[in-house]
Amino acid sequence: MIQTLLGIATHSAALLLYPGLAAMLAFGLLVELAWRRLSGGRWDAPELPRRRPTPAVATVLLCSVLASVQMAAPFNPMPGDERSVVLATIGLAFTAWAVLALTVEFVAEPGLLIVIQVCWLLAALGPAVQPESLRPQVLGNMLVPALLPVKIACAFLYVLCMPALLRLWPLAAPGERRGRPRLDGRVLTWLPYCGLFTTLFIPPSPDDVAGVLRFFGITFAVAAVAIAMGLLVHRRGAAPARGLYARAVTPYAGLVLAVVIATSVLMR
Amino acid sequence: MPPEEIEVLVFVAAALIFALVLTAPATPPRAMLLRGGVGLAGAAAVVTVPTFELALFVVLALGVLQAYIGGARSFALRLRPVATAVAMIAIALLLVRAQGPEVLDRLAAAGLAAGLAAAVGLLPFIHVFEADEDVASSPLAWLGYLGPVLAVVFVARTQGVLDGAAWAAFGAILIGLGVLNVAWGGVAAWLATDDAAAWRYSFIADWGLALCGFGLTVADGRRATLVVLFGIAVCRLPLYLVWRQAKPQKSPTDRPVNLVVAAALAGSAPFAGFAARILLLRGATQLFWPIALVLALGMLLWLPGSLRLGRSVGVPRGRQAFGVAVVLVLNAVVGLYPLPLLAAAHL
Amino acid sequence: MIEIGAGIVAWAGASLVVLGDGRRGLALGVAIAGLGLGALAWLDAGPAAAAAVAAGGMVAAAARLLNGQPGWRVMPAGSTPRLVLCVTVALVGLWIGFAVTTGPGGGTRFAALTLLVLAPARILWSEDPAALLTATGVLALAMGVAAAAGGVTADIWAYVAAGLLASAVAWLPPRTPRAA
Amino acid sequence: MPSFAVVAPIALPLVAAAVIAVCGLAGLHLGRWAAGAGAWSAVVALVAVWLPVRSSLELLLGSLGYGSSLDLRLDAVSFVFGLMIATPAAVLLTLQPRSWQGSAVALLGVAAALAAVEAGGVVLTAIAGSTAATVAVVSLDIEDARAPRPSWALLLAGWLALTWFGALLQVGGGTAVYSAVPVSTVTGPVFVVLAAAALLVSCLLPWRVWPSQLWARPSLRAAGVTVATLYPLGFYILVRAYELGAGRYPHVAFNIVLALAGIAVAVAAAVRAQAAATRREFLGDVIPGFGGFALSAVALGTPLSLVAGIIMLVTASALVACLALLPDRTGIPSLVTVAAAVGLPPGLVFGSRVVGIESAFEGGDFLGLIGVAGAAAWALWMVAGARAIGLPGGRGHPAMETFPRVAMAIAAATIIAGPGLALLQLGLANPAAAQVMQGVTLGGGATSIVTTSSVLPVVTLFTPLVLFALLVYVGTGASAIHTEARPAIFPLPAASLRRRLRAAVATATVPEQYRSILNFRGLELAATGGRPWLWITALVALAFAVTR
Repeated sequence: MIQTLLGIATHSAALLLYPGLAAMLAFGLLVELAWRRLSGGRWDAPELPRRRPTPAVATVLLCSVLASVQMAAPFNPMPGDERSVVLATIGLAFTAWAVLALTVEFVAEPGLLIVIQVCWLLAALGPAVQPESLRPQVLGNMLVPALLPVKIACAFLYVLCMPALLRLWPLAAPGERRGRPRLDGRVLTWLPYCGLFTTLFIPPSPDDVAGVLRFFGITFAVAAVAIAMGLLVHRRGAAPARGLYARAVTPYAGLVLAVVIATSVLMR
Repeated sequence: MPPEEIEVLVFVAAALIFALVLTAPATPPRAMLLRGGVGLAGAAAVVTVPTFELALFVVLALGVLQAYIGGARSFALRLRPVATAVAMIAIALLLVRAQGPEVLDRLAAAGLAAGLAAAVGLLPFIHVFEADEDVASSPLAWLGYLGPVLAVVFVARTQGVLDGAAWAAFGAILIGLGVLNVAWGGVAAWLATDDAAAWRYSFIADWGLALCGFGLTVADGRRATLVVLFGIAVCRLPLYLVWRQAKPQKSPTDRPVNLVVAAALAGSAPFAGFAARILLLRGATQLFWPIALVLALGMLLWLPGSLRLGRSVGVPRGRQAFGVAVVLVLNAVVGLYPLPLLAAAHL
Repeated sequence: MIEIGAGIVAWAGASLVVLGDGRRGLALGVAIAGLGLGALAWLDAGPAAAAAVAAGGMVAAAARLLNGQPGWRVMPAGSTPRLVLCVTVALVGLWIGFAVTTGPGGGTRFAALTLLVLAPARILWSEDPAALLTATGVLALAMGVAAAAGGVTADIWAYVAAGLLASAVAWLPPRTPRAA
Repeated sequence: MPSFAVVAPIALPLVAAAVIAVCGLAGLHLGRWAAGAGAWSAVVALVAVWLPVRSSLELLLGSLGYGSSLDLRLDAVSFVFGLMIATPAAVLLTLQPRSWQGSAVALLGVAAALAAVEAGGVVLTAIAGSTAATVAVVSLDIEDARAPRPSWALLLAGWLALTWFGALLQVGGGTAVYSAVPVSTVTGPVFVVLAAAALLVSCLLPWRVWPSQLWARPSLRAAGVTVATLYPLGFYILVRAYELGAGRYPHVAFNIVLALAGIAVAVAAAVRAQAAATRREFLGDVIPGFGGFALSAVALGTPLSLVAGIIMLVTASALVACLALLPDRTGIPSLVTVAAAVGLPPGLVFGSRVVGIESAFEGGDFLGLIGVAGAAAWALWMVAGARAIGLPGGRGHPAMETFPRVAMAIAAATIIAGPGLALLQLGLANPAAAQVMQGVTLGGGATSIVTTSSVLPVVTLFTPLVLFALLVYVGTGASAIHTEARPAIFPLPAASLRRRLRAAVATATVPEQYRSILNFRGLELAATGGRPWLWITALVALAFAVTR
C-alpha cells in the first residue's frame, strides 16, 4: 500500500513538475516566443485567453503531460521500465485534434493533417517494430548497424512531420487568420514533440547536470530545426507547403515503411 | 414393420388429426375424414404389404382414387405422374432382377430414384398445380401427406434390392435431385408470383433436403431425413392448412407470430428444421465435405421464402391460433431434443 | 416357344390399346393383353396366377365395352407415331429381353418391358378417361407379371392384386374436371 | 457448489419471461421492473455461481440426438462473456419501458445468448446462438418492422457455418466439446470455417452492417438489447478457438489475417464516423470500431493481447448500455460519451487499446506493423470524435427511453475506472486467457500490467492523471463548442464505388440473344407443365449420368 502511495506521489511529481507540466510550460514558452519573433517579427507576449480554458486546451494539457513523462529526460522520476513509446505517441496524437472539437474553423487542412499524423506515427513507432521493445530509452540507445537505416529514415520523417503537427506551416485555419494570435495548446506540445525525438533517436543522457544540458540542448536543437523548417515553408507559401506534404512526405513515408519491413525481414 | 416407417405414418396421422380438429376447411369434415382416412389407410397398406410390388399396386390404386376425387385439373393430369412413377419403378425392379450386365443395375437405380421423385412430385417430375384445388386432390396430398410414407418405404425396399455399386449410384442420384430441388424450391418459394405456388415450392425445397438425407446413405442422413419429414408433415402441412384459412385476408401481416412461423418454416433454431440441418451437415461431412458446403449454402435459400410464407399466414384466431401454437411448440421441442424421435425409429 | 408367343400376344394387345380410341378396340386390346399375360403367368406361377391375370383382363374388357367412345377407332388418322412407338418398343423389348438380359423367362421380360412402356405412354399421350383407365389396367397386369420376371417366383398376391386393380379401375365412370 | 447451479443464469431469465408472458396474456403488465429483475437475476446467478469456486463448473446431461450432449459449463470465459451480455441488457431492461411482449422476447434473447456462452460444445453454442439471433430479429420486428434490422440470412449463415464447424469436429475428432476436441482435428481448412462463422456472427465486416445500422432506428430499446446479446458471441467463438487449438490457432497466418481484418473493421468504422452528419451516426459506428480493435487484439494470439481484447469487449458492453440510453442532445453527457468512446486518457478504453498495441509490437515478426496500423486507426477515431462533439445530435429518440444521467455515469465510469485496468485484468481477463491458453497468466497484480518489455503502472500513473483530469476539466467551460453541420474530413472512399456498383446492377440486362435461354418464367412453365417430353428427357439424362 505504502509502495503504491509512494508510486502515486512519484508519478504525480513527474506529471506536474518534471518532465511534466512545469517543464513543458517553461520549454514551450521559450520556444514559442522564439517562433513568434522569427515568424512574426514580434517579441511581445502573446495574448492570454480571457475566458476559462476550453475542454480542448484541457485535453491538450492532459495528453501532453502524459506524453512528456515518457521521455528519457535525465532525473525523470518515472522509472525507465514504466515508460512506453506507445503512451507517448498516442497522447501526442490527441493533442493535434482537440481543437477540432470546438469548431472546424480552428483546423487547417484536416484531411492532409491526418495523413501527416499517420506518417508521424510510423516515424515514432517504426523503430520499435524490429527490436520488439517499447521503452523509449531502449530505442534511443539502439545502435545496431542494421537498425541505423530505419532510425535515420524515421528520424527524418519525424522532423518533416513536426512543422505540420505543431501548425508551423503556412496553412492557417480561418479561425487563426482573424485577430491577434492567442497563446494556445501548442505551447504545451513543444517539449513532448521535440523531447520524444531526442528520446527515440539519440542515445539517452546520464542523470547528471551534463546529461540535463545535453538532453535539453539537443531538444532545443530539434525545436530549432522545426522552427527553421517552419520558416522555410512559410517563405515558400501555402501551395508549395501543401504540395510538399501531399506529394513528397507521403511517398517518403511509404519508403520508410518499406525500409522497416525490409529491416525486419533481414534481421529475422 | 420397420419402426421408422411406422413413425412416419404417425406423423401423417397427426397431420390429419390437426386438419380435422384445428382447422375449419372449406370441404366438409366428413368428406375430409373420408379422403384423409383413405389416404392414411393406403399409406398404412404401403407400409404393411410384404413386397415392393404390392406397395406399387397400392400406390397406383391411391393415384387412381386421388385422380377420381375430381378437382380443377383433368383426370389425365392427375393420373399421369403416379402411373409414370409406378411404371418407372416396375421397370427398374425388372432390370434389377434380370440377369445381365452391371449397367442394368445402375439404370435400375436411376429408374427407382426418378420413380420416387415422380411419385412425390419433385423436380424434374413436378406435378401440375392448381392454386384453388382442394388439398386432398392436389399435388400437396403427395408432397405433404402420402409422400413421406412412400419415400421412407421405397428407399428402405430399394436398399433391399440394389447391390453396393447400384446403391451408391442411387444415393448419388438422390443427392443430385435433392440439391436441384433445394435450389429451385428455395428460389421459387421466394419469387413465385402467388402465395399458393410459393407454399408448394417450399414443400419441394424441404423434400430436397429429405432426398439429400436419403442419398447420404449414412445413419445421420437417415436421421436428418426423419426430422425433415417430421417438419413437412407436422409443421409445413399444418401451417399450409392454416394459410388456406387465412387466404381471404389477402394482406400479409408483420406480427410476431408471423416471424416465429417464418423461423419455423425456415429451419431456424430452435425449431426442428435446425436439428435436421445439423444432422445433414454431419452426414454430408462424413461422406464428402463439399456436399456439406453446397447444402449449407442451399440452406440459406429458405429465409426469404419463409418470411413471405410466414407473413401470408396472417393472424390466426381461435382454434387456428391454438393449432399454430401446438405446431410451433412441437417443432421447438423436437428441434432442441430430437433424440426420442430418432430413438423411436431405432436411428 | 409358348412363352415367346404369349409375350407377343400380350404386346399385340397392349399395342391395340395404344392404337385404338374406341371402346371395342380398347376392350379387345386389354382382353388380348390379359390372355397373353395370363399365359405367361401360368408358366411362371401356375394356373391360379394365370386365372387372376386373365380374369382381370376379361373383366376390364367387359367394363370397357360398356363405356367409352363407340366403335373400334383403331389407328385413326394421325396415329402413325403411335404405330412407330409400338414397333420400336417391341424391337427394343426383344433386344433387352433376349439379348441384353439372360436366363430363363425371356418372354416374360419382353412382355413386361413392352407393356410397362406402352401403357404409361398411352396414359401420357391421352386425355380420354376410358383410354386412360384401360391403359392403367394394362399397366397393373404388366406389373403383376413383371413381379415374376428374372426367374424370381413371385407370390400369388401380386397376380391377384394386378387382376383386381385392372378390373376395378375399368369400372370407374369417367369424371370431368371442375373448379374446387 | 452443485453442478446443477450452472443452469441458473439461463433458467432465471426464462422463468421471468414466462411469468411476464403469462401475466401479459392475462392482461396484467408487470412493467420494466419484472424484466429488469429477470435480467439482473442472471447477472447475480453468474456471480454467485462463479465467485465461490472460480474454477470450471460443468453439468453433463444426456445426449440430445445430433451427436451432442446437453453439456453446460461455467468457466472464466463463460463468466466474463456472460457478464458482457447480461449486464448491459439488465440495465436497459430495468430502465427502458417496453411492452410485455418486448420484455419477454428480450429475456428469451438474453437466456439464449447466455446458453450460447455456457454451452460446453460447439454445436450447442451454434443452436443457442442461432436461437438468440432468431429471437433478436423477432424482437426488433415487434418494435418497428420498418426500421433497419440485421439480415436474418447473414446471421443464420454465421451460425450454420459454426454448426458445420461443429460437425467437422465431431466427424474428425469424435467430439465438439471445447475441452475435449483433439488438437489435430483443428486443421487450417477447418479453422477457416470457424473464422468465417465468428466474423459473420458478429458481422465483423469493413462496411456498414447491423452493429452500426441498428443505432439508426427510431427507438433504441430492442437495438440496445440486440447488440448487447449478439455482438459478443463472435468474439466468444474466437476466444474459444484458442482452447480448441491448445492455446493457439493452427497457423500464425490466421492470427495475422484476423488481426488485419480487425484493423480493417476499425478503420472502416472510423472512416464512416469522420463523415457522419449527426452525432448519432457517429455513435452508431462506435461499437463496430470497438469490435475492430478487439478483434485485432484477440486475434494476435499472445496472452497480453487476449487480455487487452477481453477488456476492450467489457468496456464496449458498458458503452452499449450507455449509447442506448443517451439522448441525441448537445450537452455534457454527449461530450463525456464521445470522450469515452474515442479512448481519452486515462480511461479503460485508452488503457486497453494501449496494451493491445503494445502486445502487437511484442508479438514478434511483423506484428509490430499491425500495432502501427492500430495506432493510425485510433488517430482516425480521435479526429472523428473531436468532429462529432460539435455535430447536430440527430433525429432524437422518445424521451421516456433516454436517461442522460445514467448514460453519462456509465461513460464517465469507463474513464475514471482507468486505474482499475489491472484489477479488471486480474479478476476477469486473466482467468479467461489462462482458461484458453493452457494456464499462461500475466504478472503485475492489481496495480500494473506487465508486458514483455515494459510495465504499465495503471494505478500509480493513471490515478494522479485522473485527479489531474478532474481538476482541469472542472475548470473548463463547454460554451466554446460550436454545434454546427461539419464537412467530412475526407469523403468516403467506398461511397462512389458503391454508387457505381448499384447503378451497374440496376441497369444490368440480359443480352437480347440470351434472353430466350435465361427466361426463368418460361423455365418454370416448362418444369411445372407436366410435359411428358421433359420427363422422358430427364429420365434419359439420369440414365446417361449413371452409366458414365
